[in-house]
Amino acid sequence: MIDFIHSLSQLLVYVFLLTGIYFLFSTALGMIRFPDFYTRLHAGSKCLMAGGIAVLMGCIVLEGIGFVSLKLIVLILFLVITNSIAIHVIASFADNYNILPKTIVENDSDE
Amino acid sequence: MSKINERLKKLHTIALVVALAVFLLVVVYEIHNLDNNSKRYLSEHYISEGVRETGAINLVTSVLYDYRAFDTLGEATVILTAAAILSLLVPVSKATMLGTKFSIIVYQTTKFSIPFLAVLGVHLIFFGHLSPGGGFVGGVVLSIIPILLTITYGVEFSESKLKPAKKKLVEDIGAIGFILLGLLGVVTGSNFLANGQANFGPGNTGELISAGLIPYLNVMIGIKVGAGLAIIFNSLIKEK
Amino acid sequence: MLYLILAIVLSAILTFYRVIKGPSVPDRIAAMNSIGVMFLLVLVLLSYYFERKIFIDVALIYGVFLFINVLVMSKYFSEPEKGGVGD
Amino acid sequence: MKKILLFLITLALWFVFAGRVTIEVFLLGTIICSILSLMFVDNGFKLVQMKYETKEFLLKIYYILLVIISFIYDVFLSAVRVSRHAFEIKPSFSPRTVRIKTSLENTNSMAMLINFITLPQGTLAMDFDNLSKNYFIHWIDVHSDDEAEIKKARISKHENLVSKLFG
Repeated sequence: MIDFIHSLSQLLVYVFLLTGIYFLFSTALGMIRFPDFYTRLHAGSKCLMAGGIAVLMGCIVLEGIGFVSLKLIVLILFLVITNSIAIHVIASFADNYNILPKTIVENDSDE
Repeated sequence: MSKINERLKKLHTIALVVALAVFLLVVVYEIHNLDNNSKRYLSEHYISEGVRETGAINLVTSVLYDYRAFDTLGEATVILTAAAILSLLVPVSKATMLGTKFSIIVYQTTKFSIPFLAVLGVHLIFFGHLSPGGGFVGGVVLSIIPILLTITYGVEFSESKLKPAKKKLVEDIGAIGFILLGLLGVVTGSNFLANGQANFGPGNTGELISAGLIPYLNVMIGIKVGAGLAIIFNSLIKEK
Repeated sequence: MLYLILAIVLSAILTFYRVIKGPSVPDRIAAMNSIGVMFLLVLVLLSYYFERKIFIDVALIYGVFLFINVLVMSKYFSEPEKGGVGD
Repeated sequence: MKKILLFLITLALWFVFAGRVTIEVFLLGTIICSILSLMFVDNGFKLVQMKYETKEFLLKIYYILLVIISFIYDVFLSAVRVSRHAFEIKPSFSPRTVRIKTSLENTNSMAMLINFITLPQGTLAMDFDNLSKNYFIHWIDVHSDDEAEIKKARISKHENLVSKLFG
């Protein structure tokens, strides 16, 4: 029984790490291939965060219960809060830099 | 003609980079050439005896604050003089920073994350002899707090919250405290900044209160580096 | 484990193409941000490869510096606002 | 009360960083965290006005956990959607920019909403106007006006979630 749980957790670790690496690789591909700055930023925010969360969750499962996994949870929280703010700062900076998105700007603010 | 000139310039830069790379490779190879016995007796001694003599697990800390503590004093003096001269040379009291203003979201996040950054910096300073970090890194993380305030809110707000005179006072306390702690070694009858030879109670290796003087030296260096970097950043950002 | 680390490093190198080529400054900053996060993950995985848990502390400090880096860069490179707080 | 909450959070963080529980660590942590919470309580938590009292906030922890789990699930879902675009041979986008007005009063919950806008769904918060409280949002896959309306409804759902947390 204990052996089964051990092998199951090992499998879970590899699933998490592989999904994380898939997302990170798609981040790199999206950064190269996407045509517009804002779409590139989509790849740089969502795929990157999903990959980071997946890799760190794999590390937590690998570690088990302890202080190190608590530290990893703090790292996840820090990364999520920080990175979304960083992406927002970059986007508003690009807006100030006069980089226009290749789109139709809709003007429907429902008052 | 101008095209050839530009091309020559590019070639020149590439050749410079390649030459620098080769030079660095040779230097690194010379440093790591461990066959030569005369170069490595000192590092062998540090590695094998460092934990027993100083009581600090972190080997870098034991070198920085025990074997080579006098050099650390010199490095700290560099920051002290840099901060003093910069605050003397840049007398602009009011200035505005370039750039866009951030939206209110960044303000909120900055405010929210400041206490936790402070906890991280203090932890790095106090656990410098047990885990990675130490005075210098902890000081840099502590100095991030005024830097964040300066970036998001502007120089004036940051200087009204943390007065420059107070920062200077904290920095001076750090510098004087380091020297006073060093003089303790002279009082007990050994060298200046002696720790391992003077037997300041090395304690049990691996606990919080151990390694003699090293934690206190870490605290002094930490507050000194933090205040000094904050002063340097705030005076450099004031541009007219 | 080593192959996973090498895969992340490979994707970081691929992202570096955008840093070199990127037509504008924000492109480069965004690419540098993602490269930084990737190497932070490499640090966490290396702590399991070498079996030294202290690298996680290093990764935490690296994350703090990355955040400050992005804020300062996007503040420094942007143009002053029109009609804003001019000297 | 805010001081005690900040003190508890910083003390927990201190133990997590230290990685050991001994008497010395506890004593040093209490001294440092009390100094820090006294120093930063008006600096850090001045604008964080909570709708509820601190006591009720502690009782809502299970609710916060639920929000975090659904948040992570949303992030994975949208990441799959974006990464499918990255692996396509010929990526087809139809991005557009939309302006959305929030009804949130609290500045803190506005900052929370940016997490919910940027990371889950196919959206990206570009800018925020403080006076009229408008978010400028960049969508990645919106094909028609009707679809935009449907997706706007999803954001207002998240807005309700956030407003329950902080008010």
